[in-house]
Amino acid sequence: MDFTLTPEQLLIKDSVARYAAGEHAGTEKWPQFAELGWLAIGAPDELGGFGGPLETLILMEQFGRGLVVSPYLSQVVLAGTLLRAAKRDDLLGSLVEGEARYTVAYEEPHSRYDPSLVATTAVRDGDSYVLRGAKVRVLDAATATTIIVSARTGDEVSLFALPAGAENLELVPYATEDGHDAGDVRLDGVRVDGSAMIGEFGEGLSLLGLALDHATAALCAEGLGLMALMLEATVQYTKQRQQFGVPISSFQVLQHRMAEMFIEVELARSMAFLAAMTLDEQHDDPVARARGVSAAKVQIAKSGRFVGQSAIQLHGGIGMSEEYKVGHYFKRMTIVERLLGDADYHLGRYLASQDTKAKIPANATVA
Amino acid sequence: MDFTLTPEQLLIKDSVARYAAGEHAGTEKWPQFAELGWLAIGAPDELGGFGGPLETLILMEQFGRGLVVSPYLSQVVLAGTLLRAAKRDDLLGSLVEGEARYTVAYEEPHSRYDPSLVATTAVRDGDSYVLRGAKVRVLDAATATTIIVSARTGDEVSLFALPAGAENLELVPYATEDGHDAGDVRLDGVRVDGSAMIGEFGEGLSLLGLALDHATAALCAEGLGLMALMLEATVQYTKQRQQFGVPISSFQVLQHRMAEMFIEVELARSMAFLAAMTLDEQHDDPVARARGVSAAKVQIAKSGRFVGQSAIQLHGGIGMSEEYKVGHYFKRMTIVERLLGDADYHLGRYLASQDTKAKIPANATVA
Amino acid sequence: MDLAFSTQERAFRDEVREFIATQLPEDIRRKVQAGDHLVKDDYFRWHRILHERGWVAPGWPVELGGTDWTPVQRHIFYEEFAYGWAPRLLPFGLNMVAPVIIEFGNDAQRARYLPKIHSGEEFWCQGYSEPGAGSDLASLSTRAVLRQAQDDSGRDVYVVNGTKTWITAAQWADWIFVLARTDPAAKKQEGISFILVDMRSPGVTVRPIETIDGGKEINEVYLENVEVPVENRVGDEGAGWTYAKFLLEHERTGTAGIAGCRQQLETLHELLERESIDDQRLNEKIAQVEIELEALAFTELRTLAAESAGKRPGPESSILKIKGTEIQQAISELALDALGPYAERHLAPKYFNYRKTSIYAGSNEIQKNIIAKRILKV
Amino acid sequence: MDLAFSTQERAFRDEVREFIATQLPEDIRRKVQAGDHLVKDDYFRWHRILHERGWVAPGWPVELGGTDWTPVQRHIFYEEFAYGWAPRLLPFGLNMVAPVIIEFGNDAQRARYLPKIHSGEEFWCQGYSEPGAGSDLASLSTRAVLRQAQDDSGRDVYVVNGTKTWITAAQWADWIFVLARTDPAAKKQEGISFILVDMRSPGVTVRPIETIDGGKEINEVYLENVEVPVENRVGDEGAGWTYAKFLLEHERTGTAGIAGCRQQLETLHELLERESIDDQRLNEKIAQVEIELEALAFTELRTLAAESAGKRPGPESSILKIKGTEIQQAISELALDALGPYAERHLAPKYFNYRKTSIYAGSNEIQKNIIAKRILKV
Repeated sequence: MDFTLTPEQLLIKDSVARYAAGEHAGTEKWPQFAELGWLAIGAPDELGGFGGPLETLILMEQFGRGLVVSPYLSQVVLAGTLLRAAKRDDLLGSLVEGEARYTVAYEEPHSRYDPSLVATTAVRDGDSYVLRGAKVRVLDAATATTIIVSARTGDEVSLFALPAGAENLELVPYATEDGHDAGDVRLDGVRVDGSAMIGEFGEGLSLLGLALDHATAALCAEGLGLMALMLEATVQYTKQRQQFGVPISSFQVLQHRMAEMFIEVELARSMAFLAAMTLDEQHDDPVARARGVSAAKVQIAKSGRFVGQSAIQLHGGIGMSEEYKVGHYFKRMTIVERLLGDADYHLGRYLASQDTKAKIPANATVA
Repeated sequence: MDFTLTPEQLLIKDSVARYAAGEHAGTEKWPQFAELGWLAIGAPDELGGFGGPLETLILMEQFGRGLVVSPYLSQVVLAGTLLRAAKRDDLLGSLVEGEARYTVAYEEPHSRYDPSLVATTAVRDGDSYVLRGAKVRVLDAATATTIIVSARTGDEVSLFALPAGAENLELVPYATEDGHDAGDVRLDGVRVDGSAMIGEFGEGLSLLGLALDHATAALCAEGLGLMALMLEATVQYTKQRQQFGVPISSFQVLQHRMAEMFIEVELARSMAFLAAMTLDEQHDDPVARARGVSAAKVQIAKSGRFVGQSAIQLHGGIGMSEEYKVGHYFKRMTIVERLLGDADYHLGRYLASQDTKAKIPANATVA
Repeated sequence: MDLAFSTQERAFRDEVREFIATQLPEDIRRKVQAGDHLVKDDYFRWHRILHERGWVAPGWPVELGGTDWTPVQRHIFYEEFAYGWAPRLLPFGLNMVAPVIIEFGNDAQRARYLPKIHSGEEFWCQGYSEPGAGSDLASLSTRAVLRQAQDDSGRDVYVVNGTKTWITAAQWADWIFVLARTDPAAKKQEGISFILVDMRSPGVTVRPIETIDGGKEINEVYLENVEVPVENRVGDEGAGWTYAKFLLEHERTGTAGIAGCRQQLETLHELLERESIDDQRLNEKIAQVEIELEALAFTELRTLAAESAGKRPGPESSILKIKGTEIQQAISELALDALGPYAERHLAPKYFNYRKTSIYAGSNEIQKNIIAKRILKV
Repeated sequence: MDLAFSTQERAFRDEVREFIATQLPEDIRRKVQAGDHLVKDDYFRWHRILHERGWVAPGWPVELGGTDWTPVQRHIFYEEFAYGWAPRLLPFGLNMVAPVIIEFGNDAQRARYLPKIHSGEEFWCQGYSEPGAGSDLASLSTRAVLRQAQDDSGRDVYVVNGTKTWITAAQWADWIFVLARTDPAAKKQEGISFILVDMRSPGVTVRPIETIDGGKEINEVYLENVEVPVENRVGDEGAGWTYAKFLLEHERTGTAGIAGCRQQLETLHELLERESIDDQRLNEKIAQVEIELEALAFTELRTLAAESAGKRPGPESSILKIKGTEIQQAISELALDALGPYAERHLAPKYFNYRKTSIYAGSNEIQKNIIAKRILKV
């Protein structure tokens, strides 16, 4: 066992931290992301790719600490994993170069986090497919050049890459509370060639499952960074803030609350690592993957709620002010807690994976 | 609205408190209970009865405060309510006099608090019934002269009064952790006359439901008394106990914990009253009754767990010692929390009663 | 014991319910129901309607335009506000400065200020908190120095300097009441005076503070060499802390916001129905909150019954503050849980906004201190 | 980063697993599995078996009979104890007094005490807590006065007087190590000495304390004019507090009891299966505890990896103590929830018994103080 970073991992950490400490990134920084190699994490060697879930963790934790607003999660981790699993190096190449930008549209009005609840249909018509349906909460849709959509092709679900400007595709983008953006998509008979299919016919849910597990693990890492920073800010603030003639950090009740925040951050850190490890080692076992990743999301959601609410409470009024940073971290944490499935959803998924679990750790790996 | 006690209610409170402050009661005190009139609470006037759920609350709260070990809950509240609802004044009279003692056997090995899960059967044979089956956790069975048993009579459930010494009835009594006793009962073809039926044919579940609601409300009142006493003991102890040169009550973390205990006790008090009120006013509406009583049990279980565990924690080592009182209160609270249905069971029952609820309080009554 | 409302109390409830149903302007009702922000004119119109009915100042003495309601009636009155989606009037004039003026002001002050508060002609805001003084209110540093006015009128004025923060409705207010230090040499809680400042005085600046829910309801108010006539001081110089404490205790009524929570839960149930969400875990969490709310509602009634029986509202009200705000926060959290982060646009801001409730009006930590010290006496 | 165990570590795990499977007496295994109390002979037999294998004192220097295991190996070793239902040996001799004697004792003491601790011939117990000194250990009042022995031998003895409480296994012990005040004039943490007392000395009385779970494992030990040869003092007079702190830090290993929790969860799952209980709410609560346990297990591994990389075990171990005991308590609570109060007779006592874990070995409140002070530095 060895938790020290390799030189390459240190390089990612430092470069992301440097970036995050500077001005925060909107769209215009994408070429810089490509240049720094961040778009190549997890891509195959042939495309100049390197690293995997641990490197994504390192990057996303720093994004969290720096409250970087970026479509990285959706356009690189989620879409990138999907394209790689579908063996679409052609498209992945343009993603790594920063030329094309993909997002994934899988949620529907009543699907409540579950990617298998798909009402959108893709009907074969000669060489092409015609898609009809509605997708909601599509992350970072406004900056995507291509939207990968899940649709029912008979009994199975398949994926299709639609150009963002396709005919009969209506996108309503909106800003979200955390400074990100999302969009609702209507497909009123969008016609695409059969070659637009991503992966095999009927492979949609298994590809989505894998990509969502990677994105969820990455989101856990971002949550970890947010929490760690909120704890540090709270400790610092309570040491400065004077009330009744003493720093409020001298009140035992606040000390214990901060100790509990520390415990939650450390448990969250462990689970973020565990999720990354699971993706590394159990890549091909969807049950083990769901178990590890969903356990991590449950922990991050629970810890994040406690740490975020405590940070606001201990800051008092100033935590509620738009001018002070901790409120923004709290807002993003509130979203991260629920994005890609909240604690209840992932607890259900974890329970569903129970039967196949090994109760006592096998000799092969830790935990 | 008026929460002050009537002179009669004050009398009950004082007499029970006096009793509880003295030596605690085992079996031998039963005649004294009869003499003091406690066995007549809730009985009809003709039998010298008086009062109802509020008087039961007053008595049980004091039993809780005094940690009185007594079969009152099962043999008076549970069995008495049942006999009254079944209009069996003949049997109720002997109960009030303290001559006969009844307990109710309704739980079965896998029924998990639910009285409607009955596998025991009563098969008609000429003028008599033959009962076969097993009942578990029958409260205070050892001192009962008659055991009222629920049994399936075809599709319906009916109740039968069996003499404790009936042929083919095997009772295995045991002491429980809280100093009470319970028993498991086997019925290997117990034959009784048709007149042993309590209530109408098939009326078993509705009678049981009513009786269990009354017993549950009474148990909530006992829990309230236990909690209130544990809080007082904790406040007292932390003021005396010195550590680091100061009374430990001066540590803010312990102060806040005690403030939280206080809040829980007050919420529990409110719900104990609400349960008693519900029984008074919604006597004939099983849905409203279930809603009020189960809500109370959920609150008492939650508050009781927190108050009990906190009391032990704040007492430190001495709370774990058999010689000091708070540990005994904690043990009884642990049982009260789960007896007649734990928080999960009653939350389910509360939810099941949801559809019929009035969202905004009607004008008729408070809350 | 009689745990039910009396016939008279029930009749009163019907009367209030009927009044709100028929008299509250429909546009205001809709705003409240939707959780939208109200503007000054909304408050003003509703104020006038209540004023006309004689119900604008239940807490005041009858001879000054109050009502002679019992604590239970007042409770019923405000419960019906919530059930009828009627907005509560802003408390700063009616329920905060007015009781202080009534109790500690002089006749001239009573004559000058009370009628315009009662009629709604003048709006007030509260100048207590400062950037450096939150829960530790008495550590305030705003100063008021007595001297002759600069305009050669020869009259005495206080020259007030300081910053007040977290001030709701300052942007609409005609007047602000401030606590200011008039004797810098005195010990912490002494040397503070209670002063009424005209918001149009030169040197008063209002700057909105944007909150994380996007709201702009609160402000910072800067006081720079503001001249205030000496007769604007209420009561004795240096006794302001006593008046402030009086006011804080007077503020209690309705802290728990039970009826408001019931309405929020109702809205949540409607939302779930509309969106066809029937999730067992969520339903259980909602049921748990409902049960706690019932427990708190009955606790409030017990407190009211004690008040009706002549007891002063005591530190028990801290329970209502703590649990009431916890339940409000829990409901806003459950609503967000129910629909997800990006579903209904107003749910997240509402959740963010409600985080303030456990901080303001004496943080919940301070309330627990109060319970420990004043009830448990540890 | 390499987050997996190495090949050597896996081989070591297999070796330990095999050893326990074949060498642990079946009757002891069954007792541990059933949660029954062990008696002295059970500990002694298992001690002898481990002693024979050379595994009885992993923490000791190799030359004194220890092992040269890495922190990770030691972790694996104790994990396998839990998985194999092997009892942990009592720590008072092997892991508590021995390290102090090794570090601070003299050669004569090392020669006299260590071999018999190692062989299991002498049992020890710990005399720290006193009725008046719990979390505030240094406030102890047991006194040791140096003077000539009464038997005219002329040798110097300490005369020890005081009461020690919450002493596990005192009824079996041959020796007790006590902290006693040798300089009553010195400040609180000074003037304390670390003294070894023969339990057979005149004036030593053991009285069992019955606990609420019905257990009689802990005792009060009364010391009345007990004469102890001066050479039984370890290290310098008045330096006992330093040794006590050293010991407390040394005690850390395995505080979290992860493997034990895993076994308890396993037992709970078996119980549910046996009783055909499949309750959704219960399953969810169990799953939540399992997830926290995974998080804590990985946290412990991170701590171990840091130790292997040369860092001393730090205040981070407080997390393991707090969360480990919380999870233990939660599991015992869930088991009781699962079957109800009067179902399985041993579940309630177990739940009662586990309440002590958040009190002893530095209460969880003390642990949070440590995190606040030493990690967060507030």
